Amino acid sequence: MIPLSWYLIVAALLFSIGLFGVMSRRNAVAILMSVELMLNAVNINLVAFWRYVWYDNVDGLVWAVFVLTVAAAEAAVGLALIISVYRSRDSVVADELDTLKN
Amino acid sequence: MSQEWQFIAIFIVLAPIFPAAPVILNHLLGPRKPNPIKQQTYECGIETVGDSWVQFKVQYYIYALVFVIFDIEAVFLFPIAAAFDQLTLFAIVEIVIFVVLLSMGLAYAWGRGALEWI
Amino acid sequence: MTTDQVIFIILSVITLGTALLVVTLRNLFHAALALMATFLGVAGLYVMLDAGFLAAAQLLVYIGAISILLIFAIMMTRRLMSADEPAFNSQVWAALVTAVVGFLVVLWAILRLTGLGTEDLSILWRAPVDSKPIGLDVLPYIQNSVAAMGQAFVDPNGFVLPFEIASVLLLAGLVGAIIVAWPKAEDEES
Amino acid sequence: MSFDIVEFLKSLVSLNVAEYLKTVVGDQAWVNFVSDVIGVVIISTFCLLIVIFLIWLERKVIARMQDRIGPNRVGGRYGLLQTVADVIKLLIKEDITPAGADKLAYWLAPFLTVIAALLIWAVMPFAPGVIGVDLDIGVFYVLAISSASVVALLLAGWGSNNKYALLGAFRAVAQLVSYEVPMILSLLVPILLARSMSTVDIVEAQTVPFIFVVPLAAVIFMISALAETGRTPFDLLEAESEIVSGFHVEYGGMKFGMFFLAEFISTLFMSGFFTTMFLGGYRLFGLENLVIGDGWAIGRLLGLIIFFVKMFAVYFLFIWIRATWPRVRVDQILNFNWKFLVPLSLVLILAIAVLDKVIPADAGIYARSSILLLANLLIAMFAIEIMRTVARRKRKESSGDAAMTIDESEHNDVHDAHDSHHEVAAAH
Repeated sequence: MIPLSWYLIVAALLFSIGLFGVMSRRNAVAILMSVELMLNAVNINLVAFWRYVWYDNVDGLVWAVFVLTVAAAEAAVGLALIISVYRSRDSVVADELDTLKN
Repeated sequence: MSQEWQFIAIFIVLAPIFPAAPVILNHLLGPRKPNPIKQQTYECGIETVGDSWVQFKVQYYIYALVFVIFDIEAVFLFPIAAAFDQLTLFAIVEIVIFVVLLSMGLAYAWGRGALEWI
Repeated sequence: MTTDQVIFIILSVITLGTALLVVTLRNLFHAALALMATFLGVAGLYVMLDAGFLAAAQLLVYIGAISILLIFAIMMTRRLMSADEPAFNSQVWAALVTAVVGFLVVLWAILRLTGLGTEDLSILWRAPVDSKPIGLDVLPYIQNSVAAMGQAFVDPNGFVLPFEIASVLLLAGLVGAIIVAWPKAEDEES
Repeated sequence: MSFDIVEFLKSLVSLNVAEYLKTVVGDQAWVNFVSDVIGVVIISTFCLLIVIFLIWLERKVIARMQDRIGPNRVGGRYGLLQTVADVIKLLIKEDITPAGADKLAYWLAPFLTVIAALLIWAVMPFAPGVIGVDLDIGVFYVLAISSASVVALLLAGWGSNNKYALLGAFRAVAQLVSYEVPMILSLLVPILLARSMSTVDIVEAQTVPFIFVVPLAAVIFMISALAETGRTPFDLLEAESEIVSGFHVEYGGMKFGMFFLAEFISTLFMSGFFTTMFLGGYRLFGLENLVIGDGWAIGRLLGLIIFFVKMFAVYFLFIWIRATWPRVRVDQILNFNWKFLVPLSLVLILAIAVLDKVIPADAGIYARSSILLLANLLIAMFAIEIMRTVARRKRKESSGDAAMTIDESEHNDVHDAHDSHHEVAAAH
């Protein structure tokens, strides 16, 4: 038997790891990967709550699929932006992309 | 965990053995006389210039992009197809709208010439 | 400890360990590989939660599609990320503190979970319900959660609006990504 | 229940030994576990051993089609042991890791391809009740697992640290992800008709085999299966003359053998999957339910034989195509996919969905099937007509500069063959 809290704690840890990655990585692709980790953590929570609390309908699963969709769209556009920025600025280090500063 | 996935779990655990056995056997049986020439990258005979890095065309990325969109479409459409008996005609109209909207993405990529090779 | 618990712990260790690799590895390609292992671990957790369809969708979308996009992007932007560059920016310690504090806050929130419509926190520590909670209507199709999902997507009282918005989002994402990624005329000349 | 030899023989004939032994030993958790392990081992070893036969078959058949003899030395005049000799040769090759390779990716790739190729067999229904596991998301599971093999190609290409390997991997991935789209869409059609993703349910739904109901979907699936397994005419994955050999150029010995193995396993899987989805799997006029005497259910055994006959017939078709058709150029492959197959399958899936809902539920199975068949043929006719018009216009355009048509086209072909070299050269 696995209690619900185990899943929630694993998801929280995964989310924190992703948060750390988003804040600390220099490479934009790595930041995007960390965002994917955070989205996955969210999905674990959705499915866990579905299974343990709201097993009588499928809302949790459906929302998890929508999160998947958003993650895919985000990755597609984000990576396109990174490729485009790389082409014009020759850099994918997030700190150096400061055209809009000042 | 439901009973039926137990089989898949066992399969995933055991499956690596089957490719590993011949590769390990190969590692044990084969001779081992490495030398720098032998380990060179197999390209044109002369030593490789630079990294294997090549400036790849954005084309490859576009193909993968369109593929991602249709992959997500599959995630939506497969359960719908499995539930086809319970659907109303209204639902069919929604599906048509959904598919047509995604096809517009394909049409845009096509019209823009993003699907042309080279 | 039951078999289920052992499997769960192995899966979580894989998931979290590879997630740590994702955020720390300097070699981006290896980080992407670790990310795939994380996705696999999460898919395993979905299977443990009886969401087999979502596990397969995770494999199809994340490993089959998003990872490939990531690897393509890594390969296309690789030249300037040589191996001896630092992986982290200057605020790595601040990030670490934020992540730890964030985790502790979430942990605190989990342990006094509210909003489930019940004050009874034992739900955190007991086995999942296999039958429906008493007093709720069970939908007739709940035996097959996949078909139920399919129906929910197109149910006028269900998720039809998010479903259509998802297609608009995907369309916008595709068009936007092509516009952004497509080389402009002046780039091609240089 | 005690062990009874007659009952045991009966269960042996009817291919449910596991169920029988469970009734003898009792249905405990460890019994299930052991029977699952045995099932996994049987499926996997079957896949590995059949490849030895498949390679021999392919060489022999292609040789006959090309008016040669084929393997005829090792193992009698039919060269039956030729593949065994090849395997031994691969086993005693030196195990080389090229300098500068990314060791993790280089070593992981061959394992990943074989694991993915094996795992998809778990949901293949060989005979009634003879299946690894009947998942309720069977078809989706197959798609999910086989999409992981794309990653393996990228790993191989990247890990080898070789321009040709990386180039080959990129091309292969572009081809595989492109053809996954029509494959997914064409598989939606049988699912829609069977109202289930389970492979067993799909076989059971085929009172009329789906190839006679939706032949267009079957053709689209066949084409994309050819492309997914990288076989002629879509064998750019290993175009020796263009990109040396593609993504596995740096592999040798058994690691190369693993790629080879995975290719044959997945080709056979695609034949079996085609059989399951469109040819009615193990079903043939109710023969699969035959029971003679008191409880000698030989139907399952017959079902197994029927399945294998159908599967190998499809496999023979694969070989035939390989022996007949030349390789297609990479731009043609991708254009054909995105500008013909994908739109066609989108139209098909929408048409089938609407029609299936519009046809009244009380229409008999044969009426329903023939309406769908008619719709399929109409769509196919329109598609071919559009293709012909476009091709005619293209020809007219190119004959504008008529003087150099022949010369030019020949010249173009040569030019294309060297394209990859230009790409590499441009990068320097």
